[in-house]
Amino acid sequence: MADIIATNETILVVGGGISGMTAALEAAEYGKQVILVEKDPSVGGRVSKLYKYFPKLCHPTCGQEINQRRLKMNPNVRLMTMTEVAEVSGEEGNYSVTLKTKPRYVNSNCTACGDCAEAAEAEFDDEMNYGLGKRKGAYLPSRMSYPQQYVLDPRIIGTPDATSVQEACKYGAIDLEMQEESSTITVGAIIWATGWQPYDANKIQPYGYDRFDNVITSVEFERLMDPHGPTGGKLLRPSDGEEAKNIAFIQCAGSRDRNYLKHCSRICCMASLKQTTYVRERYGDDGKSTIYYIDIRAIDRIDNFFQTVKADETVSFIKSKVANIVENRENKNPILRGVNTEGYDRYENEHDLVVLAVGMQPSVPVGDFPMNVVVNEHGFIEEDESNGGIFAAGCSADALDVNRAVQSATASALRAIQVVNRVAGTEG
Amino acid sequence: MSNLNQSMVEKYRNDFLNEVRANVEEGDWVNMCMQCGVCAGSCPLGPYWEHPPQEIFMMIRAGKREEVLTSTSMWMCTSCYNCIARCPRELPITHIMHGLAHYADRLGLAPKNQPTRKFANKFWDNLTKKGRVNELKLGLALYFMNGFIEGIKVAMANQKLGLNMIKTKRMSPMEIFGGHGVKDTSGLHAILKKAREIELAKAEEFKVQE
Amino acid sequence: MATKEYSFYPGCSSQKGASGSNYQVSVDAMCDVLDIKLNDIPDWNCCSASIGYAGGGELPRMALSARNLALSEQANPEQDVVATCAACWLATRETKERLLHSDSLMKETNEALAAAGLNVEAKQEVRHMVEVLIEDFGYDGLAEHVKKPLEGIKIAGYVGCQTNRPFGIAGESFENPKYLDKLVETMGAEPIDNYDRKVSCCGGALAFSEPEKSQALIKDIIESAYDGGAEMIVTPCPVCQMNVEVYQDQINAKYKTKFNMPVVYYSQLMSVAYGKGVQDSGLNGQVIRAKKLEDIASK
Amino acid sequence: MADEMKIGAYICKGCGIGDRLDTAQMAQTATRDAKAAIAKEHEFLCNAEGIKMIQDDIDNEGVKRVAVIACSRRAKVDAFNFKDVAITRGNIREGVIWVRPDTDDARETTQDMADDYVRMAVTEAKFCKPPTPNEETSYNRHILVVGGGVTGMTAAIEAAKAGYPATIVEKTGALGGAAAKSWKRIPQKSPYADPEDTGVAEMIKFIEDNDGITVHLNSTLTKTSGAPGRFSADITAESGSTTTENFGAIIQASGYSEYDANQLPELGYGKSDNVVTQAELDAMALQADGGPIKTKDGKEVKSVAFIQCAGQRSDKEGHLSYCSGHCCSTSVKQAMYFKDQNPAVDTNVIYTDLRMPGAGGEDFYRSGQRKGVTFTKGCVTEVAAGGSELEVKFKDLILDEDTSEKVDLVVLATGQIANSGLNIDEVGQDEPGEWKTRPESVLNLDYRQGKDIPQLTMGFNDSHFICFPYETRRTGIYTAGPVRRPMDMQQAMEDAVGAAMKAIQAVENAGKGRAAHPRAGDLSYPQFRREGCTQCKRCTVECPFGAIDEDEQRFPMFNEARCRRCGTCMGACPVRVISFENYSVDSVGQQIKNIDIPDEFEEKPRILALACENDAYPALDMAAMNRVEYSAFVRVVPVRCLGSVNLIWITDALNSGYDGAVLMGCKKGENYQCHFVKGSEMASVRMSKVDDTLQSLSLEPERVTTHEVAITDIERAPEIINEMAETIEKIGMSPFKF
Repeated sequence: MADIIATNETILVVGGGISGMTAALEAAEYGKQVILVEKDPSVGGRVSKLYKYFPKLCHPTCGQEINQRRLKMNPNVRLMTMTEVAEVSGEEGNYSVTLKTKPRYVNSNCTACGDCAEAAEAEFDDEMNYGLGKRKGAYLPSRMSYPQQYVLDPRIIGTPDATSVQEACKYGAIDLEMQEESSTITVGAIIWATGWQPYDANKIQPYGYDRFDNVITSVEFERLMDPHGPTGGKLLRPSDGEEAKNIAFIQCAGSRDRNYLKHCSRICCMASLKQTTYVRERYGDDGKSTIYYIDIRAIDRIDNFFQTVKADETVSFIKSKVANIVENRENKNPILRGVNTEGYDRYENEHDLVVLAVGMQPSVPVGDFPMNVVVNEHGFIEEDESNGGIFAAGCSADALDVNRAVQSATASALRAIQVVNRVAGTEG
Repeated sequence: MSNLNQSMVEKYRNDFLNEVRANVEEGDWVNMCMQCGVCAGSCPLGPYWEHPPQEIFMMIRAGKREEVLTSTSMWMCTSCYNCIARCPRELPITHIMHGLAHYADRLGLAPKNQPTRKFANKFWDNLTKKGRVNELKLGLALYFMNGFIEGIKVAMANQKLGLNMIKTKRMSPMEIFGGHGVKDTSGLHAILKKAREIELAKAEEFKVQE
Repeated sequence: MATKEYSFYPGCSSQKGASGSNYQVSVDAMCDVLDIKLNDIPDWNCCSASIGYAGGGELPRMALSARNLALSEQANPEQDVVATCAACWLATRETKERLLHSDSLMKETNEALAAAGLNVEAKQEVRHMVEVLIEDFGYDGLAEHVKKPLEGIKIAGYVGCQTNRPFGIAGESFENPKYLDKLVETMGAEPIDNYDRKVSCCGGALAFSEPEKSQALIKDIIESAYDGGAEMIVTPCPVCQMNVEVYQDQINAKYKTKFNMPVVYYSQLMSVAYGKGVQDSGLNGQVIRAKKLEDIASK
Repeated sequence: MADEMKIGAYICKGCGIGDRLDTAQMAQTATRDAKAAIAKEHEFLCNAEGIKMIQDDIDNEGVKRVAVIACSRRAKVDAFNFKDVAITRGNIREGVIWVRPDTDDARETTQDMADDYVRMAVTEAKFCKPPTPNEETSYNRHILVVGGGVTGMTAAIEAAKAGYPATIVEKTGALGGAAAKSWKRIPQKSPYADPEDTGVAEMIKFIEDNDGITVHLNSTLTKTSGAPGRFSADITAESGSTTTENFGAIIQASGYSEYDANQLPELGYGKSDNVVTQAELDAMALQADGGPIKTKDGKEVKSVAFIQCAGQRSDKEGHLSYCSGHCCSTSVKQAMYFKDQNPAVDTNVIYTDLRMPGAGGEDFYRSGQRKGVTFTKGCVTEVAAGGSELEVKFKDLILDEDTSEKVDLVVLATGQIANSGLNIDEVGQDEPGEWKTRPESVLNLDYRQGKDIPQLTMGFNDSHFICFPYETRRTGIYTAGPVRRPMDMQQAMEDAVGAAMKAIQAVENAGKGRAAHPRAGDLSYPQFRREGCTQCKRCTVECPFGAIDEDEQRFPMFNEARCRRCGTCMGACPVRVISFENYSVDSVGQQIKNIDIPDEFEEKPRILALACENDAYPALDMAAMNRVEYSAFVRVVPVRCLGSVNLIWITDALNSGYDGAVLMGCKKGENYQCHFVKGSEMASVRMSKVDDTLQSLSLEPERVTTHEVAITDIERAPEIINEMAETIEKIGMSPFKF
C-alpha cells in the first residue's frame, strides 16, 4: 500500500456500500481526491444482497452497475478493499488515519477466469447468501463483484487447497505469502458510511429463529428470490426444500421494542410489502401472504405502494405483534399465536414459512469509535459541531431507506468538501 | 393536581385515565401502550379475558370507567409475567392488572362472585392474621367461600387430594388449631395499618367522581 | 471449599406440614452436601405471593417483603437473601428493586416499617436457590458431589413462570431457559428436548379459584412431557410442583387421560444423586411416588 | 491523417482463449480484413508485460487507435486504460468462449464469432476519435436558489460554506417559509423528547452576515435560459423591476402549498372557527408563545383532537392520494404545545397508522405518551360543529365501535402540495414559449420542451431512481425539499445539502465540458452537421433532457452542458447529421456491415443484437460467467442507450444479409428503468416503424424484435438470442446475402 497519495485535501470514505460509494463518487466527480475503504473483498454492501428495491421493484444490480462504472472511469477515487480503519487522530482538516488491509492472497494479475475456484475443494458458508448456501475457499463474492478479482478464504491457507489453487492459476495471481498490511494516511475529512447489520434474530426468542427451520429473516428471504441465490430464485423453505406458498411476515422483529432495538427501522414495512409482491411474482393467485404489523409505515408518496398491495386479495393484514411461535411437530410449520387488536380476535395461524422483518442495527462501532464523535443511544452518529471533519452518511446517520441513504451520502460529500475546500483556501 | 381537580368539573375523555394514573399501582404506564397486543396473545388464560390487557388500556384512554372496573378480566391474571417479559414498551402489565383489580375491589365495583376476587381476599386475610399462610384454613375457607352446601361438594371433590396431602405430611390437620405464624403479630399489623393509611391518604389527594 | 452462608427466607409452603415441606427437606439434604449454611431470617412473614393483591394494596404488600428484608439486614447483614420458593423470591426481589428504583416508595415503606421500629435499605442481593447453585458453584462444581448418577431417567425440566420471568436466571432466555436441563444432565439423568411447555403457566394460585381453567393448562404441561418421552417432571417452584402433581387424578377423570407423572424438585434429584436416602430426599412426600429415584436412593 | 488512423489490434490468449481459438488467424483477420496496421497476440494481455507491449506501440509506432481483443469491456478497465488514444474492445471471452461449448462441432462457428468480433473492434476503432472536450464551456460559481424557506436557506448557506456564492429568490416578503410561521419544530437530536426552536432566526442571521449570499424578496423568476455554467435568470420584483444575473447552477426549493381544508366540510372546516389545520395551529401557538392556546373566541383550549390523514391517503374526489410524511410527528409536537403548558389539557391523536420512523420518531412518540398525549387508532367520519363544542365522530378501530369525543378544538393534519409549477407533460404548447394554462411557472425556462422541470408523480419533482435521488431531467437544475417529495423540516434540510452538492458539482463539470451523471466525466458531446438537417424537430422533441432548443431559423441548437450523452438525438435523426466523436452512426453501423456474412447455403445465419450497455450487456456478461450458452450466429453490439439506435443500422443489417435482429433495452413505461428516461421507449416507437422497411424488403416481421431486459435476466437474455435463432430456422435465411 506504499503508493497511496493522500493529503489533507483528500477525503476518506469508510464503507463501500451504496452510501459510501455515492459519497466517494459525488466528491470525486466534483474533483476531489478520495480514498474509499471497504472491509469486504468487493464493494456493493447490503444492497448488493437485495433482489429488488421498493417501491419501484427494480433491481439494485442496475444502479450498482452504473456506480461501478463511475468508479472504474474515475481516476480520483482510490479503492481499498478488505481494509478497515484502525486508528484516527488529528483534527478537522488534518487527520492521520491508520488503515489495516487484510491479505486477499490474490494479486492484480487475476483475470477472474475462475480456474482457482474449480481447483478448490473445501466449502464454506457463503456470506453473500447469509450462510444459506456454500462457496469454495477461492471465490468471487458475487457475479457483480468489483474489483472483479477472486479472493482466498484465510481458512484454506496452509491446507492442500491453498497449493492446488496456486497451481491452478496460470497467471501467477495467487500469492500465499500476502500479509496484513498497515498504512497511515493523511486526510482532511472523513465520511463514515459503514451501514447496518440485520438485527440478530436469535435474540428474538419468542419467534424461535434459533429453534425452528422455517423461521427466516427478511434479508435471507431476499436471497431466495435472487436468480444467483442459494435456491436459484425459488421460494424453498429450509426444513424440507418444499415451496413455501403461505408466508407470514412479522413486522418490528427487533425494532420498536425495548427488549431489542428501541427505534423504528423505517424500511421493514416497505420491505415486507415488497416481498409480498415476490410471492405473487412466483405463485400468482396461489400464493398467500399475511403481514402482522403494529403500524404500516409506507411513508410519503410511496404510500400508494401500500394501497396497491392492500388491493391484492392474496395479501392480508393483521394488526398484531405476534406473541410467540411454536412448531407443528409433524410438518414443521410455524404456528403463530397472538391477538388481532383491531376488534380483539385471537388467532393461532399455521404458515409454511415465517419471514421476520428484522430491524436495522447501525454498524457504528459502539464505544470504541476510533475518534470522538457523538453517537446516540440507538448507535447512530449524530450531526454535531464537536464531530469536526467526520460526517456520517446513510445508515450510520439514521435508519434510512436506500433513497434517503444516498441523499444523506450526497449531503455528507458536500460537508466533507466544505472542510477540504477551507483547507485548500479556495473559498470564493 | 390542582388544575386537574378544577378540570374535573366537566367530563373529559382523559378523566378516567388520570384517575387510574393517580390511584392504580403502576397506573402511570397505561398511556405508554402502543396497542401491539403482544400481552393479549401471551396470556395463558387469554381466551377467558373479556377484554385483554391492551384493550383495557385502550378502554381506560377512552374513559370507559364502569366497563373496566366491573370487568372480570383482570381477575384472570395468573401472574405468569409473560406479558411483562414480551411487552415492547416495558409496561408492568401484571402489576397494572393487580392494581386495577385491587382498585375495583376497593371501590366495591369488582364483580362480587368472581372466584379469584374472593380467594385473593381470603388469602390476604389468612396471611395477615398471623403473618403466615395457614394452608388448611385457607383451603377450607376456599371450599366454603361459595356457601356451606357448595363447600361440602367442593370438599368432597377434593377429599382425595386432601387425604393425599395429609398422607404425605404436606398438610397437617393440627393447623386447624393455631398453626404457624410470626411472633411479632402486633408489629406486623401496625406496619400493614400504617401502609394502608398512607395509601388511602394518597388516594384522598385525588377525589374520584362517582 | 469453605462453608457458604446465606440469609434464608424459607416461605410458608416450606413449613412443617405445609405443601412444600418435602422441598425443604431435600434442600437441607442438598445444602448439607454442598456445605451451605442457611441462616433463617428471624420471624419472617409471608410475602403475600402474587395473589394477595385484592386485599392488600401496593404499599401493604411491599411492606410485607420489606419487613423480611429489614429483619434480614438486622440478623444476617453480610449475606445474600436466598429463597427456594419462586413466589417468595420474586416478591422479595421485586420489592427490593422497586424500593431502590423509587425514593418515594422507599420513604413510604420505611414510614410503614417504622410502626414496628424497623427500617429497610434493600441493599442485600435477593437470590433464588437455583441462582446460588449455578453462580456460586457452577455445573462442574455441582457435578463433583455426584455419587449416584441418575442414569437412564428421562426428565422434563419444567421451569414454569416465576423463577423465569420477569427476572429469570442470568444468561437464560425467557422462552427457552436451559438451566434445569443442564442440572438434570449434571445429575446424570437425561433431559428431554423440545419440551414446548417448559415455561408455560400452571395457573398458579388460580388453581384454587379457577380449577377447570388451570387444570386445562396443567394437562398440556404433563401431556407435552409425555410426548417428549419424559418419565418425570422436575421443577424449581413449589406452586408448579403442587399444581402439576396433585391434580392428575382430577385431570384423568375429566379428560380420560392416564397421567401418573411424578413431579419432583431439582433439590430432590440432587440429594438422591448426592447419595441421600428416600426420607432425606423428601421422596416420601410425593403424592405420585418417583419410583426410579427411590430405587436409586435406596440402593 | 493516415497517422491519425493507425490502428493496433491486440489479441489476448489468456483465460483459455488461446486453447479455444486460432488467435493467429484472428490476427490475420485484423490486418487483412479489417485493415489494422498492427496485430499482435499475447499470452496474457492484461498483465504488466502485455500492457507495456501496447503502450510501446502507442509511444513508438504511433498507434492512435487500440483494439483490445480480449475480455468484456466491463472487465480489466483499469488495465486497458491508455491516454490520448481511442480504445475499443472485442469481447471474445464473455462474448465467445464462455458462451460456447468446447466441442469439435462447435469449433468452427465459435471461431467465426471471434473473427467477427475482431473485425468489429477494429472497425469501431477506425471510426472513433479519442473525445476532446467542447471548447465553448463556461464557468460560473454562482448558485441560484429559488425559494427562501428552510430548504432554500440551507442550500444557500451550505453552498456558501463550500465557497460558492448564492442568490436566493423568494416570492414572499420574508425568508423562512412555513418554518417561520411555526412556533417550534420536531426535535432533530437525541433524546428527541421536546419540540425545539425552529432555528430560522439563526439561519437568517447567517445569511445576513455572509456576503456570499444575496437575497431578493418579493421576487420571482420571469425568464431562465442557458445551461449549466451559463444560466441567465431574469429576477423580477413585485414592483416590476427586473435584474438579469448569470449563474452556474440552480436549486429549486419552491416548497409546498397547504392543502385547501375547505374541501373537507365533513370535518367541520369552514363551519367552525375551532377546526383548524396544523399550519393554523402552529400560528396560534406562535401567538400564544408558551402561554395557554386560546380559540378565536378567546376561550382557553381544554381539549383538542388531532385528526391525521385529513384529506390524505384517500381516493375521494379532491383528496390527496399520498401521505405527507411529517404530519404524525407534527401532531405529536403540537399536542406537546398544550401538554407542556398545561398537563390537564386533553390531547387525543386519532390515526390509522402512526408514522414516526427512524431513531427520532419512536422516541418522540414515547415522549408524547409520557406527557399524556393519547393515541386512538380510528377513522373519523364527521366533525359536528354545534355551538362552542365540537363533536368528533369516529370509529375506534381497536374497540371496534362507533363513538365520539367532545372537544374545544380540532386540528386537521392536511397534506403538502408541491409548488412544482407547470406540468409540462400535460400543458400543451402551440409555439415555443407560448403556454395555455395556469398554475404559474416557477422557473420560466425558455427551453424548447417547457418552462419547468418535468414532474415525476403527484405533482412532485422527485427523481425516478432509487439509487440516484438527485437525477434530474434538467441538467444543472436540482430540486430539494417538499417540492421533490413530501417531507418534514429535518429531511428538507438534509435534502438541501445534497442538492447543493449536486449544484456545485454541475458548476465544476460544466466548466470542464464533462458530462453529468450517469455518463459522468464523458467528454464526448453531440456534433451536428447543419447542412443536411431537414428541421424535422425529432431531436429537439425527443431529447429526454430538453438539451436541444431551436434557433431563429428553426435549426436545432445544442446546449452541450445540458446534454447527457445518451445519443437519443442521434438515434432520432433520419438524415444522420448528429454524432459523437467516439460514438456515431458509423462507429456502430460500420461494425454491423463489416462482419463476414456467409452465403445462405452455408446455413450460417447472422443475428444482430443491439444491447443496452447498462443492463442487457452486463446481463449477457453474467450469463457468460455462469456459462449459459447461446447461439454462435449472434453478433452483439453494446449501445449507450436503445434510444441512440438509428433505424439505418437495422435496415443496413437486413440489406447486408443479416437474418434477424434483436434489440435489448431497459423497462419502459411508468416504472421505466431506462437511465436516459425515454430511450427504450423511443426505440420501441421507432422499431414499430421497422415493419414498413421489412415489408419493402419483403422480409418477415419476426426477423426484428425488441425486448425489455433487466440486468438480472441472465437466463432470459440468452434465450432471446436463441429464440431468434430458432425463428430463423423456422422461416429460413434471408435472401439478401451477396
